Amino acid sequence: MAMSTENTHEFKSGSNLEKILKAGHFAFTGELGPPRGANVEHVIEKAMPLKGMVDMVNITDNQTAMVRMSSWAAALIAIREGLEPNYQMVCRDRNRLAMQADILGAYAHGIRNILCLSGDHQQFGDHPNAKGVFDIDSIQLVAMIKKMRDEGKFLGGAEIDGPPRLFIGAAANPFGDPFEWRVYRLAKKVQAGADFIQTQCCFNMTKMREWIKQANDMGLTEKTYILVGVTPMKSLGMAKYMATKVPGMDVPDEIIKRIQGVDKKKQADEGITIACEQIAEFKEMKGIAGVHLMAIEWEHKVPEIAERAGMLPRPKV
Amino acid sequence: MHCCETGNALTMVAHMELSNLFTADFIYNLARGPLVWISILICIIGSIARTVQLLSYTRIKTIDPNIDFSSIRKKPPAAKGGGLPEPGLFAVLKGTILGVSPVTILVSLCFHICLIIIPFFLLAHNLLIDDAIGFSLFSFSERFSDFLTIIFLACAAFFLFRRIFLARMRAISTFYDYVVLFITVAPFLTGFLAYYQIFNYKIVIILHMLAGELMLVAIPFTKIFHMFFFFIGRFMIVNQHTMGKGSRTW
Amino acid sequence: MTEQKSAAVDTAEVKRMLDKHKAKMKMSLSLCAHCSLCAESCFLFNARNKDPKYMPSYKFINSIGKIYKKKGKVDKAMLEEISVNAWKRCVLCTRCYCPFGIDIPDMIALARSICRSQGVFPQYDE
Amino acid sequence: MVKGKRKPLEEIRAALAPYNKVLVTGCGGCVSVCLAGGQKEVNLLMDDLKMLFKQANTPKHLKGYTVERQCNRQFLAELDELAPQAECLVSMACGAGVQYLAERFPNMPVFPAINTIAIGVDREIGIYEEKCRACGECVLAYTGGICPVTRCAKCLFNGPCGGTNKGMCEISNDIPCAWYDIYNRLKDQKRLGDILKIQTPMEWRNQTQRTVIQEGYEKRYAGR
Repeated sequence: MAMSTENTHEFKSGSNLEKILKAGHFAFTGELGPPRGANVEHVIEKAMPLKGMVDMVNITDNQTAMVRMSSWAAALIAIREGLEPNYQMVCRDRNRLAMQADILGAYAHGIRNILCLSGDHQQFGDHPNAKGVFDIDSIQLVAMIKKMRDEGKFLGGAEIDGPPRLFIGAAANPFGDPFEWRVYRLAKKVQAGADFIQTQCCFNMTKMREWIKQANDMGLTEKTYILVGVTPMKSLGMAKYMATKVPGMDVPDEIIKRIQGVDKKKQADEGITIACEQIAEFKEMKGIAGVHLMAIEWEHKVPEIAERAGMLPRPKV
Repeated sequence: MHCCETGNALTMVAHMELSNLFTADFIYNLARGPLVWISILICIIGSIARTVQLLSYTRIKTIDPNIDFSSIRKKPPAAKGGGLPEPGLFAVLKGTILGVSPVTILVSLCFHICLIIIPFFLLAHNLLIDDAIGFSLFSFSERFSDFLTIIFLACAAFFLFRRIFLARMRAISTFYDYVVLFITVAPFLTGFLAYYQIFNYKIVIILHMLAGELMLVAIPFTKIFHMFFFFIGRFMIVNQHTMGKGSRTW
Repeated sequence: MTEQKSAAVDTAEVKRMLDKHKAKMKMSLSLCAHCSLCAESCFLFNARNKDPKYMPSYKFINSIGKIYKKKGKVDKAMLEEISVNAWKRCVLCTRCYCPFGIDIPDMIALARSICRSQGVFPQYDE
Repeated sequence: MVKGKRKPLEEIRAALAPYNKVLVTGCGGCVSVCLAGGQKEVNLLMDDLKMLFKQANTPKHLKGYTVERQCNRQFLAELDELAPQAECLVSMACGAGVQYLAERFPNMPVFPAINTIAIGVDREIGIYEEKCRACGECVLAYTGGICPVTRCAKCLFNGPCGGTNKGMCEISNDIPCAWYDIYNRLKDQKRLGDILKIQTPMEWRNQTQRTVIQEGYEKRYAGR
């Protein structure tokens, strides 16, 4: 992660993702969930298939409000294994002090990307009666990190001795309602200082096209890089679960019908096919800068998907 | 000196013959002499006694020792201050009782001021006081006293009409309230009549003296005591509307 | 005490409660000039079309004043009647203004306590 | 007003086990209105406790007394005579009342019989709904009169999270999404501009004990 001085001036963070996006390449990012334990082998095992296949890997932060190895710690292992991590940070578990402290620590250890999220509500997880912090929200978190980086100041106003130069990401869900508000929420995140956006898993292409069109019309896609979330369905059961049980997820009937239409053994394959078709469309779509592949508990399939989607080899910048 | 005068008057009463007891002259002398002193004494001693009694019902108020005033001073207690301009005099008045019932308050103010100053600074009274103790206060001109008395009677009439015609007053009025008003107004009304020599002067002046003495006696023992209670209640006993720093509590 | 549920009023208990607060109560009742200047300071009076029955002085004269006048010898019906003045017409916000500084809310609170002691109190679920 | 709910009987019973003379104090204020701690509830609780203790063959001397408001020193004073006669006090007031009662009788054990739930409204007869968390820095002006601190499970200040589910909150299909409602109300009022601005981090003011002195009374307490 050693940068030349020139590079750090040219780039906001100098992260691999930033360079790829700046160079105009179509980005391809992946995801890695830290283990529910201190099992380092488990992280390495999940990291291996991603190596060389993606530009950056999101390291989730107590995903679905279940206790896991902390995001920054797993991110450090990922760096060791030759991956560029995207440190996810949720507002649920930390107040503004802890957040800023962790940001400084993460940067000090070579983490260059961060994704700001509200976080799933604690009620979903394994500690439902925990006190959710939610001291600041995700947009305020984006603005806080921008202030730390660009002004060299803490949220409270004091000078930072060595500001963290991070590439700031935010999430967007074009499918949550009210739909007409979603592009404005994107605008707020961009205004707050989001350098890149990763969207919720996209299945409803109609809505995605409409949302991107709105974002293009508002000039948002020129100010930020939008990476669309793509999740390959592993089975009919997963498709149905996503459609009904996961909040904010929008799975149209035709997707379910398509998976239902093939033999049970070929459902996974059909899922990947659908994902690849989507990626193909996104590559051509104006305003989309890349794809974020969320192969949930399917890390070993990433090379196959990357290959079939024509994402390989990844450009070196 | 008081005792001496009173003593003489009593001796005089003792030596009178029974047949003279209820003649106008007798009552006149009685009302002019001993009854004045007796009623003044009752008024002063009674008022002091009742004030002492009232204060004995109260005790020194202590502020809750658990309030941490230092922490309150250090930071704004609630949200950030607004920076509004200071309200004008009119706006301040609007929230007070003067703003809510201006007529009643102004009338009441006139009524009470007249009530206090007329008897003390009336020429006729001061002549009598000078006669009795060889010293008197300064006196208003007779015309001015007359004017004040008319104002006083007008205010009293206002009170009477208020009590009769206002629904909220009727709701809480009792016969006693009319009696108190009568006791207060009677000396002034009779004094006014006596000055203009309307009706039989002698009877009116006797009634005037008796009315005045009745009022003096009534002060400590009726609602009229509110003239003292006002100062105790509003200045000494702490409450929501204390003026200044009340130091006592019930 | 509250556990009492009989219909009869324990007048001795009422008398005892009256005596406990006699000084302040007697002073307040005897010195109220019945001037009605407290009327506008009551938000309920203003909200109820300036009905004199919502005047602070009316409420305290017709609650604790009544009990005092009867020297505690009140019956259930009278307490029910008093409870209207003490609860339904007063929320004990303690904002009323008396030119003489009479503590009207405290008087009404005392009337409430006496009513409570005899099992007369508002039932919010009725 | 403050809304409360009575604690489970067993919890109260366990707390009182070591004491023989108990004074149950009710509060005629808010908790009386939400049918949790008024005079009627004092009577009910005493009946229940008496039966429990009788069944366990450990009869106790229980007394009940309801004051107008336990959050007021003047009204609490009514207990001065009664309280010391008991061995412990049970307070059926909200948390504020319990603490003020305990402060008045610092040598006596005081047990709460109510869980203080919320500052809320009477949605229906017998249905109370939380409306305010007393954060001390009201934002309702730009959120269409809908409180994101109280109603949004994630306490968001800048719009709905990605979890909105057909106008419902991600944590339950029965809970309406606060921001969905805020959006719709402001849209109807043509005030969406209010939430397009980024709301800066909240200055939480409920992290230390707060005290308010009315301006009109500042002079009275000046110099203390």
